[in-house]
Amino acid sequence: MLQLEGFLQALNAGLLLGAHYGLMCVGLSLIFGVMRVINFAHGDFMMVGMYAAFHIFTLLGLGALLGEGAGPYVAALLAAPVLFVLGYLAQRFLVSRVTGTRVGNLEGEGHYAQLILTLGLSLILQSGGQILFGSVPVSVPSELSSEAWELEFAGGALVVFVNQARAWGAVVAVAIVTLLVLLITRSRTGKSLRAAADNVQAALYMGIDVDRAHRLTFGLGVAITAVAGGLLASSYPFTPYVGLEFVIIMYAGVVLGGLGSTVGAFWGGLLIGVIQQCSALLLPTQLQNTAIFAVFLLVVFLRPQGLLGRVSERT
Amino acid sequence: MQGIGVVERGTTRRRLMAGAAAVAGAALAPGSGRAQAPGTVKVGLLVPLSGIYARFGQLMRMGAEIGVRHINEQGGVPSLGGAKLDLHLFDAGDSTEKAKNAAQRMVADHPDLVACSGAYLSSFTLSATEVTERAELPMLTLSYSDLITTRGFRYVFQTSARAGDQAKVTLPIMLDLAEKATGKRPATVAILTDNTASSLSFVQPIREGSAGFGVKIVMDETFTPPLSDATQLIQKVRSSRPEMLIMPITVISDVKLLIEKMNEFGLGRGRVPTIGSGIAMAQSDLLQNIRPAQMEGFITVVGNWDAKGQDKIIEEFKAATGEPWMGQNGIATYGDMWIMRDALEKAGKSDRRAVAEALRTIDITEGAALYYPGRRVKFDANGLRETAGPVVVQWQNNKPLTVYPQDSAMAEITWLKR
Amino acid sequence: MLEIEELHAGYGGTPVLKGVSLRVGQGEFVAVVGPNGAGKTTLFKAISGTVATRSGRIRFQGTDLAAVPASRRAHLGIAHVPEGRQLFPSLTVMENLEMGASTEAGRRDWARNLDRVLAWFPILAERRSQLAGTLSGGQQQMVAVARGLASSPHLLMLDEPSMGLAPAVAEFIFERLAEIHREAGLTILLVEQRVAEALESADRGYVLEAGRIALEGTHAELRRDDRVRQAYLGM
Amino acid sequence: MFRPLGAPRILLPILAFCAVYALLAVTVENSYHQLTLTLVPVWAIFGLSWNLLSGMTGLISFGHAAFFGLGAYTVALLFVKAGLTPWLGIPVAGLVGGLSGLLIGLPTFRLRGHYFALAMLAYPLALLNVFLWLGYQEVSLPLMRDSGWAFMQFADHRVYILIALGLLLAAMLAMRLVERSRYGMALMAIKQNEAAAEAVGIDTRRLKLVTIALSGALAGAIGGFHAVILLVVTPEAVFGMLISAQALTVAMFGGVGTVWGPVLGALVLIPLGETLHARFGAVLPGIQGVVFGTAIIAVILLAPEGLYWKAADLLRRRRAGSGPEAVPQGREGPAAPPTPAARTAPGPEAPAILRAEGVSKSFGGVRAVREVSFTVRRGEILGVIGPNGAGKTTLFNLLNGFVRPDAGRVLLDGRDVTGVAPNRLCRAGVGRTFQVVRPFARMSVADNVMSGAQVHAASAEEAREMARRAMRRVGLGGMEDARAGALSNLDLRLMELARALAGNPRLLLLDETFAGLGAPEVEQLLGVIRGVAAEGVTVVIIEHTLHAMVRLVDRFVVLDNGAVLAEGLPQEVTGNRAVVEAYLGSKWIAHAGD
Repeated sequence: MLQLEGFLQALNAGLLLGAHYGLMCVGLSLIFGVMRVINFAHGDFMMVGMYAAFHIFTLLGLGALLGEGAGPYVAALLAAPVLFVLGYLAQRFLVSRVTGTRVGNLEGEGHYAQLILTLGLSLILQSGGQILFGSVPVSVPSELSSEAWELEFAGGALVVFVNQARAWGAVVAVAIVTLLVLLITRSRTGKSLRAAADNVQAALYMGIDVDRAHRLTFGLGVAITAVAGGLLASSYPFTPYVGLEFVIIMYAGVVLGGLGSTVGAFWGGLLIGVIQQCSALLLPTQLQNTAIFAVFLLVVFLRPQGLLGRVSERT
Repeated sequence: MQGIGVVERGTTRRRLMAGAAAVAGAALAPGSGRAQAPGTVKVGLLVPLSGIYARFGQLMRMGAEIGVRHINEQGGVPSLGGAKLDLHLFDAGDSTEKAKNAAQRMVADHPDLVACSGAYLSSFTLSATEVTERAELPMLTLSYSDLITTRGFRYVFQTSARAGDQAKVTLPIMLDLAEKATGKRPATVAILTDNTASSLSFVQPIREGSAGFGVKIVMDETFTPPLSDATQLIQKVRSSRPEMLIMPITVISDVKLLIEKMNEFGLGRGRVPTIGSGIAMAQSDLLQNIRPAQMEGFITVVGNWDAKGQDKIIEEFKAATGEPWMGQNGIATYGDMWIMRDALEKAGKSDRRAVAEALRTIDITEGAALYYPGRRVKFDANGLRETAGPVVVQWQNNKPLTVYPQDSAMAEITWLKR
Repeated sequence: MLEIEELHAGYGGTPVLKGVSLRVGQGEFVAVVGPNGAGKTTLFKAISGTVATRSGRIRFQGTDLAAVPASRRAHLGIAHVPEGRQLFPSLTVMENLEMGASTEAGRRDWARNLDRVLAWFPILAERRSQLAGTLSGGQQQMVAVARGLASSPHLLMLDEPSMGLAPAVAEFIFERLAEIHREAGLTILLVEQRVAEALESADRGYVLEAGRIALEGTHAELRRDDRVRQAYLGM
Repeated sequence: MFRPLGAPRILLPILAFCAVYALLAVTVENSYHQLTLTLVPVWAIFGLSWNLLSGMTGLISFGHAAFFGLGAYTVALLFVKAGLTPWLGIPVAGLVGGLSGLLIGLPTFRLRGHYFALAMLAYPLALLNVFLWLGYQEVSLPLMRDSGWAFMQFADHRVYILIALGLLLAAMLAMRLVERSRYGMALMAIKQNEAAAEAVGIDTRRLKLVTIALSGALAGAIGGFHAVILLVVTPEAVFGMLISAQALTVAMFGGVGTVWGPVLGALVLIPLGETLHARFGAVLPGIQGVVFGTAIIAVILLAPEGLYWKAADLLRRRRAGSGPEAVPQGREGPAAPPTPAARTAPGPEAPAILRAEGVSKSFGGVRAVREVSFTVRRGEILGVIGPNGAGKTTLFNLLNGFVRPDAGRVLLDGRDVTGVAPNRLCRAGVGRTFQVVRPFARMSVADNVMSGAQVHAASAEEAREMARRAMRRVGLGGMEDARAGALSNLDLRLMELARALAGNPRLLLLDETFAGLGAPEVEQLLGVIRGVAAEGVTVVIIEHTLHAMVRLVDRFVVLDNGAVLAEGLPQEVTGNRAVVEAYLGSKWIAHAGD
């Protein structure tokens, strides 16, 4: 009974956390899918998103206005437009110079330049973050972060605690992923993003402004991950250097789901959350991240296109 | 601060290469053009000021700067004609390589430094002391790692008790206290620790000697920080039902996750008496991240803390920094400045070897000694402060207060009854 | 409608087009034929802006295209149906057509265009929600042509629409093209390897060889030309 | 650039650089500057190690810290646990790095592109957690006061600089030799086009494994040396993501795929980072990172391929503008070789060299090749023609092993070679060219051609000689030193042909060799191919149009829609109604009587 309880508890924690990871991964995957850019700075953009949520919460007095229950979620959502603009500008002035149609003649199709550029960007965001935000860890105050719904089974012999902050966060994450999927499958803009991802040249022939599509994508990808960061910001103290802790998870999730598959990235992230939390049932807790990498490598070797990826990468 | 912190200068200019133009504006740092006054003695502080550990370095810097100001206001070093201390800061950054580079920079560019303090993280201290040892520059440190004073070094002086020793001293005290409060001596203990070097050294004597302490370990979990979720760890605590939990944690985010999860599971606020190690569980930063009420009753064992009789300094520190209390990092570097002063006073000359020799032979219970638990400064042959014992801090009424040792205690320790 | 003067273009260090001049009049159907690697596809790419022009001029309805970025050229009324179809494989047939209608005119005339292309290619109505990547080659080509038409173009450029298709399917496509040209009065520029079909439907033709126009004339003239017969059959 | 190994022009700059560096280093008194001067070669070597794998094969590794960290721990643990001096520990670290390279490479080379890069990321991070779990949070190398030299602990830090520099010199020379060797050529070939590399007989999988092992060994050794410098080893400091990033950064900043890239990168970035840190770290913590990041971005926007290539391109442009030396050397003679000995087409009785029997292949439901059977006779020139999309290239891929048929067999000299790897077929005497020629633009023609000779030659010398001979056979004699990027279309085709010929194949598969050529150029190439055939090489050539082919080939196989439509002598085929229809359409036939 105790073991079952432990398993259910770990599964529940894994699913809730995994939904947050999934949302993060979706943002990164969107950028990768459309632009084929490995964004090393993605975790740092998320960090900026977390600070944006924190300062929005404090400056707008959301705690007093909406309470510490709903306030943090509103703050997380409001961080999205801020980060969208930041991502849009970063793409417009920096990343676009080493991506898209300009890099045809470069060695490795500009991948080298993209990597270095986003590494530089990552450094600037981290260090600039320290100057702007300081190095004291902060988190968005939430009255839910230590509240749980206690689900009793077997007449109270088995209790599963469902953390309220994480549960609502997971609900928001799923809602956003759903909205995003609707956006990219139903709206004209979303379809043109997918078209640009499928075939840049053909998209140009259709009169789709691919550069604009890339700016939108980068902004949107960064904003989505920022919301995920904002959701975590109430249960996870962060500093300007927090990005590094999550960017690995994001890469693993995106590859697991299949590079370029938006929905796949969500499942990838969710799976990582579950593996991370459940691995401790079998392995030493210290190796929970090793377990992620092991499963990651295993899946990649057995199914190189990822769980939901298409058979071949675009050439 | 008041401009006491003087940045390095001189040779650095030559090193400025490609970045020179871009950073020219920032180069006009306060104090950088000031010549060293004749009656000053240079001391160093090597701590992380940038990167992931910057916060701790900032607190240490604050303490040291106030220490230097107090010393200089109170007449500097009398035996050197009232020479003033001149504090130089070095950024140990966020990696052992950067810490070592900074140490090398410190000894190379400042041959007239007589002593230094640092470097917060024990791995940084380990790599930095490799440099200071070879340069014969005495270095004071509060790092807990056992390795620091077991390498046969002669120029490193550890002011706090090593983590393993802290546990050995603390555990029986805690067990007695529990017995006194509840009438029953705890028989079961759970261990939940991160795998940083200091946490592991803290739990090691408990793991090895649980029988000697008369307790049984019912759960023993080690995790790699930072955690992303504490659910399954606390679930294990919940299902093993220990009478006492040993939980040394070093990362703030882990403290929040674990403590909040304990409260969520109904194990917080002393329901499961919890003893940590290190400052993460008592740092002022927690106030920005967790409701202090949730911390009530938690105990942590540290190397140094705000103590009885230091009210004036603490008040001044609080006023100058806006911090709610001083804490280990502030008080330790403050004290280190005083140790340096007392050693200089004893040495009678501004020379690093002489200062080191003075440190090896110093034995005082006044002056600097007031800022350390045990109230005595005397180092053994390995450089470990002999009377260094643990300081026990407990959250009471939303503040971490020193409850042990007796002569430092600002409050009575309490043991919440289950 | 389209005037090209002394066009030089290429990739990286290698020139491909070495001074091509060509005209397409309003309502004309013009074919360009030539061997692989002669520069036919490069010519199209230069017109739609994905290959840089080194020198020379391209004017479309009086506008010098040099100043128009690639993504705006479709909006001027140029529809490029690229070699190898180049559909958006992860989009459905309808979505591909919708992407074709990204231009202002295409959106305005969406309903009319859709009716028209579904009338010309009825199979697409059946396959409307199938992913374009899973269609057969012939169906894909129909989507590609229909996608081009969905933008309400003034000029339809087709790059080897018969490539890889069975003769019967290719013939079907050519018949449709002729029909479209007739019914809609659309100006068409076609690059083709199936010389006869191309010249049959076209009013005029050009022979492009090694980056230069080797020959031009009406379809009758070209069909009778020995060089064409020799070049394309080795007769 | 086409010179034997050890030529002063290649080695002198490296020796000069190291000499200057050493002179500079011994005059530096400041121990901090000495440390920085030690770290520059350390990170340069780490960058070189990354460059060997990623720069030369194009497989980007995000996980080089795995090797570095294992090396560091090897030295530290051997020292602490077994008292082994780093003098021996570092070579062992290299060994450990090399072995781990093999172990990591074996599964990971199944992945390509981004998947490879991201999978590599997982190894050091998994190892980081494992070393924490093992309890090696902090491993400190003991101070040996009395026997410093024996344990690589020197009072004078300049000794460290000299050791690091010695290692760098060795690494640079080794890398330069590798670059110039057949092995290096093969790596280049893989980077350019793995398929083409297979086709010239390179066992790409084995070679990649050797490379990752060498790269891992170098990274392991330098990781071990770094442990000696730092004296403390922690998992974060050696397996951390920033360590992997460091390798990427110095190499990409300086220039990928060249010996000088990582060296330049380290020379600029390490002192810059240190200076910024020293100057501003304590003043406005964080500003050093902002400036450093900005500097990196600024340089990469100006020189997206790194400093070295930017400088090299600028230099070449300037030289091209002023000096006469840039003008490519003239050919030795006319492009076409002297009129070949007359050859007669082998008759139907000639033995088969290659046979396809009922070969079929589908891709995602599309039947690209359907039950194709035909025979290539020894010594003949066979043309495979068909309209675009008829399945010609797929057929070639089936014939030389790139693609395994769904059904049917391929026989070489009567032996079943269905699905045999292209590199092995190449060794068995099958050469091949590709439709799209992708030369190493910055390399000389001779170096490009050499990649085709190297597996068949016993030494680099021999490979060079074979390349030279192949170039003469196609009429490129005297063009050895020309840059491949500056070649005309025809010369590129000839170079591709020479590359396939360099391995002295018995059977040559040519894929659309005439594409994009004008009539006079086609004539020239026809002559070359006839010459090759006259020497006894069997030639199968794919073409899209018929016109030049009718004058070249002995026999035709006509493909349409993936199946054989007709087979026979040129005049039979051109007169075949079905062929004419497939090419020109039924309308042509209708008008044929006009």
